[in-house]
Amino acid sequence: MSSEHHDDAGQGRSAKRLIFAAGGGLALVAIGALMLEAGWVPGWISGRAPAPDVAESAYFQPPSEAEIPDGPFGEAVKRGRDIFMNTSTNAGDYVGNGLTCANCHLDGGRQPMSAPMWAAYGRYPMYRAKNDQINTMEDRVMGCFTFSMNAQHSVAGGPPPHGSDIYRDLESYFYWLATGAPTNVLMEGSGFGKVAKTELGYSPERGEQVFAANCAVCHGPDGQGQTDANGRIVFPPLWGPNSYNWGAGMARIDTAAAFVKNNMPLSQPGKLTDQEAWDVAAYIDSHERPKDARQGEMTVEQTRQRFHDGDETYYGQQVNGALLGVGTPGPERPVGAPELPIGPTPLE
Amino acid sequence: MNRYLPLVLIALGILAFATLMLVIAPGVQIAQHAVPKGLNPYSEQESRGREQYVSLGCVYCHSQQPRSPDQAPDVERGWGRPSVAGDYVFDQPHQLGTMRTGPDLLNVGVRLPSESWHLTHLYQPRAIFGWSIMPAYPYLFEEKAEAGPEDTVVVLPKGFGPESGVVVARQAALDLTAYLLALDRTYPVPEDALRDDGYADRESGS
Amino acid sequence: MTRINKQKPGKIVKPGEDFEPWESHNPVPLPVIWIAVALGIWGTALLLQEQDSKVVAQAEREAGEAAAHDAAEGGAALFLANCSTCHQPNGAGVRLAVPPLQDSEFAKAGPGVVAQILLRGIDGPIRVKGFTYDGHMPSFAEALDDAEVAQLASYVGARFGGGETVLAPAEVAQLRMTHSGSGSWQGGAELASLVADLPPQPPMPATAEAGLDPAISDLIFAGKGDVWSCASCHGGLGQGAENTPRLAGLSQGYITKQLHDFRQGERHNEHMSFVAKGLDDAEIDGLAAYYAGLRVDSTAQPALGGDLARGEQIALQGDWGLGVPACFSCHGPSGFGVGAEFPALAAQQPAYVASQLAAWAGGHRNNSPLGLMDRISEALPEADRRAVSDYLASLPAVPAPEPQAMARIEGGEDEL
Amino acid sequence: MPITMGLLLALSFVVSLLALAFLIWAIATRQFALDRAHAATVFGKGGADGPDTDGTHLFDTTGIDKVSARPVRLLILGAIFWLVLGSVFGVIASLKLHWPDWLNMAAPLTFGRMRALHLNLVAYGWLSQIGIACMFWILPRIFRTPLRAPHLPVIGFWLWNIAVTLGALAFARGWTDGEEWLEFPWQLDMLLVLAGVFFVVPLVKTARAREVDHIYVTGWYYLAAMVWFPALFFIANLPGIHYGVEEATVNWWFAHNVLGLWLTPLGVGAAYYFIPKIIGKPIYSYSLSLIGFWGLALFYSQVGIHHLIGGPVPTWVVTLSVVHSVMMFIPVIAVAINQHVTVARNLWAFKESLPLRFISFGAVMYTLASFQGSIEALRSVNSITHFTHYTVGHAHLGAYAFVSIVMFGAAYHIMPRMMGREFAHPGLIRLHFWLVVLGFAIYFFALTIGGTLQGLAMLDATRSFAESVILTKPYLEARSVGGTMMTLGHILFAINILGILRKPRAVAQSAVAAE
Repeated sequence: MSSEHHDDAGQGRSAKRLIFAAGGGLALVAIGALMLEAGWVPGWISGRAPAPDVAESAYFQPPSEAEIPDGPFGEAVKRGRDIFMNTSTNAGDYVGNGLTCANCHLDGGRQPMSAPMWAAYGRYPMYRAKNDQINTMEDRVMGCFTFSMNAQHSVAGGPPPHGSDIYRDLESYFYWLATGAPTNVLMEGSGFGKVAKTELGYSPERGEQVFAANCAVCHGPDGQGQTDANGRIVFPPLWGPNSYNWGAGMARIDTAAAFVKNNMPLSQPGKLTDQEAWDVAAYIDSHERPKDARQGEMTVEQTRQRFHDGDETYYGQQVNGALLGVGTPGPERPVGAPELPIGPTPLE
Repeated sequence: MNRYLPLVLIALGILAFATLMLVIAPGVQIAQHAVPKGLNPYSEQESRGREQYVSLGCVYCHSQQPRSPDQAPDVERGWGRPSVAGDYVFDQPHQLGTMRTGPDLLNVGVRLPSESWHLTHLYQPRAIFGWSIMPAYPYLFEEKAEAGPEDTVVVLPKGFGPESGVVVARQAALDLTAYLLALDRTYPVPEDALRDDGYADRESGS
Repeated sequence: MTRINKQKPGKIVKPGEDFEPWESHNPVPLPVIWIAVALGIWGTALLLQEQDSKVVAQAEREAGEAAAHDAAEGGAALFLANCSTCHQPNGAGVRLAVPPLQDSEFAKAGPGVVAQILLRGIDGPIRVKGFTYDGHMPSFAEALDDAEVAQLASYVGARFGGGETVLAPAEVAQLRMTHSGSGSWQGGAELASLVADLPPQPPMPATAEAGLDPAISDLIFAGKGDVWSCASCHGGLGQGAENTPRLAGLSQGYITKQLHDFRQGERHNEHMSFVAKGLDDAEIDGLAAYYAGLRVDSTAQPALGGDLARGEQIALQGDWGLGVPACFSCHGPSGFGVGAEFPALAAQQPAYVASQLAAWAGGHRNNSPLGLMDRISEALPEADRRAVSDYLASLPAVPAPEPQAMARIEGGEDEL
Repeated sequence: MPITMGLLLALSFVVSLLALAFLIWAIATRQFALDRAHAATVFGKGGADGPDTDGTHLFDTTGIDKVSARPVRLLILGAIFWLVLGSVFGVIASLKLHWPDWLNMAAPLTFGRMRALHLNLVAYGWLSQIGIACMFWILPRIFRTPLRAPHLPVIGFWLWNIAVTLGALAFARGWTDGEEWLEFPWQLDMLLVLAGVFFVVPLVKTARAREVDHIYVTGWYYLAAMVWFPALFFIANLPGIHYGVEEATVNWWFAHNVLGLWLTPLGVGAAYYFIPKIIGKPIYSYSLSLIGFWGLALFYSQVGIHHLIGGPVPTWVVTLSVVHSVMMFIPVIAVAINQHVTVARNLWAFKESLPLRFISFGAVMYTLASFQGSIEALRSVNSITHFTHYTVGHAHLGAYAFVSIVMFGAAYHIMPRMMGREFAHPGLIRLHFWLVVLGFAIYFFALTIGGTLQGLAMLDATRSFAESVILTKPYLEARSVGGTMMTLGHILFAINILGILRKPRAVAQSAVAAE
């Protein structure tokens, strides 16, 4: 009898332990499931996608389009944005090729490492060796029109004159993009960045292969870009008469290499190695393009000595037996000039 | 508890209450909604095909109830918008299903509108999908030396058909295919349509 | 079994056969009560919480309904949503590509003319303000209803033409009747009948009416021994449905490449591999040419519950924080497609687009040049993939391009 | 409309909660409590003065058992026949999922029909019949009185088996009502209902003539199940009134209640009887029995629509079912404590008695299946498991590992007592136990893991549907292995039972042929 009692007690204890262990385990599972249901479980356990982080970028965040204020200033910002995005239409008289500002200043001048306008705005006025003087933002943009937009072939034959509303509107846009940005500071992500020089140097021959493998799909095997069905330029031409001229920053191989390295192919920045970036930049900038707008009556050699001395450029050099810098032939009519009317001519 | 009648009566009462909640109340609610515009009754052939679908037990592997994008990526698989109660008014017996051993079929007529595709697939799913575990339905077809003028010949890649001659569809296969092609609930539904919206606030809440 | 009725000390007592079960009277353990109370509270809370779900979902469905008919209210919003990607927010167009609306002869002709252009689209050269344009404008007959066309046309007429006429929806309905089934306006030459005092318009280029090869036609509409017909899945007009893609208006180069990829296993899809293996090169070329030249209105509608505003943002601006550029920066500013590598996206079936984005993200499709779409799709969250697919489905169909319009920019040509 | 529906929803849950609260209050204030005198009546009117200290009570059962023996024997035999046939169909269906081109020459052999045959034969042929057999064995015993009208269940048996046979033939011909759990053509359903009457009437008569005042807990489950199931079955099978989504709600209200208000009471009731019976100790707590039983009635009756989570049914019905599914924790915990504590305090009996091994394994599986079921009904979990093989695993955890295995034990317990002789080869029983337990473990884990992976694949848009099919293949193969082991176990079970039915010392192998 007594031993049976003893047995019972011992069994009672082990039974209790068993029940508590099993019951506790089940309870934990149940509580876990209820927590999952309530969404109290961290995402890395539940596998539910966490809410996307906004603005995790290390770079300055410019305001979004939706934040453009109402009123006259907002209108100016919008005009500036329209010029920036669609330069050949909205400042058409001063654009002598097929490019727009946003071709190189990606995401409407917002993208870090593609010379974002929020970083540039606060740095002017600034001394530039290019023209050996203090440049205001207006001077700087005027340079863009002159060289990158090849204004010499435009209807006006040159950049917008000082004081033009085009500058006001563009600067309003830049100013707005730089809302909250520090002034007088070289900001992270400004310019196109730099690519370290490589041991091999650069070679257009190697670059041709890089180009065929990585660039031709968009910019075409001949580098002349592509249009949509309406003839609207989707991928800009990289050389030839419809591209930037020899005076543009992008015609310098180091600048082009940095842009390519940090921005191309679109959506895959950094895909190319430094070597490939140098090579492909060399390939692109070893093609003929419109002449340097500053050349005037000078020879190519004189221009080279005066404006391109020491630059990483093929300007004024012989490549494949031809002198580069002579320029592509100018158009019969300025780019964008009205066509000849059809049939009997009404007054335009 | 020591009385028999109260026990049984209370037990029945509870069941009656559950019936009210789970069967009668939703039934009344569903009945209040009009037949959606864009949903048509099955034609005679489609009804015959539906009988085939039911009798072959397709429902044991194929659901007919796309879920909402808040819950599962059914729309992205082309299975159609989340279904609502009104989509099924002509369905008897219902074939909502509880398994997706195969894909959802509520909108298969839109997603795969080709009769000849379905005939191939019914004759031998593995002619198209090497990995498929769906049964083949050879008895819905017959082999002939040469197709008659009325016959629908099944498109088959080499190695899946008979050595010589052609495979033609029997009426049952054509009916079943007609039903599958009639499965189309892509018309828009009113915003008060009935369905389980219990997942809706999860996305917006996070 | 043995019956042991008597207890033996020290031994386990086996029950007798006569024992019948009964219940002892231990109290309910307290934890059971706690659990019951806790679950009761949880259940009540859940019920209260889920009451909101229905409201949210109804709002979503309502938004979907509205989106299907375009949420934009009023001419200005309709203009921004439907016209501004091409004609630009300021109506200036794009030099040498998209005609301006500001002060254009057609806007000045009043909302009636504008409405007729909106309803039919344009497909031929047109001269506006002294410049000739290729003139490929989609029809908005499917995308906009009568009231919307009326509002939009009145707005365009007033803002860019300076007129004051207001068009009534009933008049649009009338116009819709008149023009139903007429196809696109054949350039400015045909439009000249609508507008008095129009400066001379360029003539329509003579298009060689290339007859469809009967063999290709058979392939499309009847199939052959080991291949289903194209039309049986992609529809008689190549319009597609759900995750079967729209083919009409995709470029010839793109279709050819995809069929080759299916045939060689570079792109994976059981149905299409089955078909492509039964096609020879000539057949592929013939099919591609046929579908590239088809002009069909959109049959796609937003259907994935995506956020259209977010989709528009991704398509037009991209999300550079995610490393995603605008769709249109490669596929063309109106989603019309560019060259052989960047297919038209406008009016593509949303389930198809979403399924392809998902396939890229999951590594099931990998025939995108440079892996461009692989990277981009991976970066897009699921909701964004649906959003952008739905947005693209809301766009009017691409007018199929003529071969010469696909040419690259010809440097130094006269018109530049 | 939303307000009315919200109110309705709240009302329903509040009613359930209030009922539960009332129950707990009643228990706490000893409204239900049996005092010593009450308890005395439990043990027979003419019986002892009270429970003996060792819990052994004497009364004569021989007369009682003799009356019920014939229907019980017939029902067990019928059940075993359908069990073997049903499991063979189950194995064929399982094999077809990974050998899709096997046995494919005729429509009756296609997967869809094999699966329907399997489900209905085991549900109506095996589980229901063996459960009813237990009722006829147990109820007269706990009522201390012989079965009344014992010839009626024999007629019921024949009607029932004719209905199931005709149902099987109807499926093979493709004649089906087309809804899961309700496949039998409704004409045959009505035959089943008629057969049910022949079962219910004698039991009700017996209950009315009982010799005890108090009804033991098993009796509650059985008596309730006897009124629940016919009502359910009749409403769900009424032809012509259900359509579309309303039909789907009826379908799942029925299908889940078949499990909850029919198979579960059969299994739980049997476990409640046989566990203390074999151990010889009373059940742990009468109060917990009350919570377990009424909780089951209150909550289980409203869980069915969790089969349509995310489907085209009104949100509130789904939510209602989800909440009630989770509330099922309460009665399940109550039953679990009651049964498992009794077993755990007497682990020796587990080693001694083979039938107890089956029954208590089954009882533990009931706890697990219910826990799993409650959790599976949560929306977040359901999104993964719904539409996958996981659900099939869960269904077998409930219907097989719980009900079937309890029933194996019950049959092993009943047969020697009914026949008055022992099993010739207890080793075969042991083998049966290990075959079904191991077979089931393989089956269950394969489907649970495979189903979860399948569900995760289906939730991920970046994975193709094909992936969700391909990745399940090895698990489906494992499932066939497990299923085959279980079927072998069933054949052993049949051999054992048939063996004891024959003359003593009969050779087991020939027993099969003889029957």
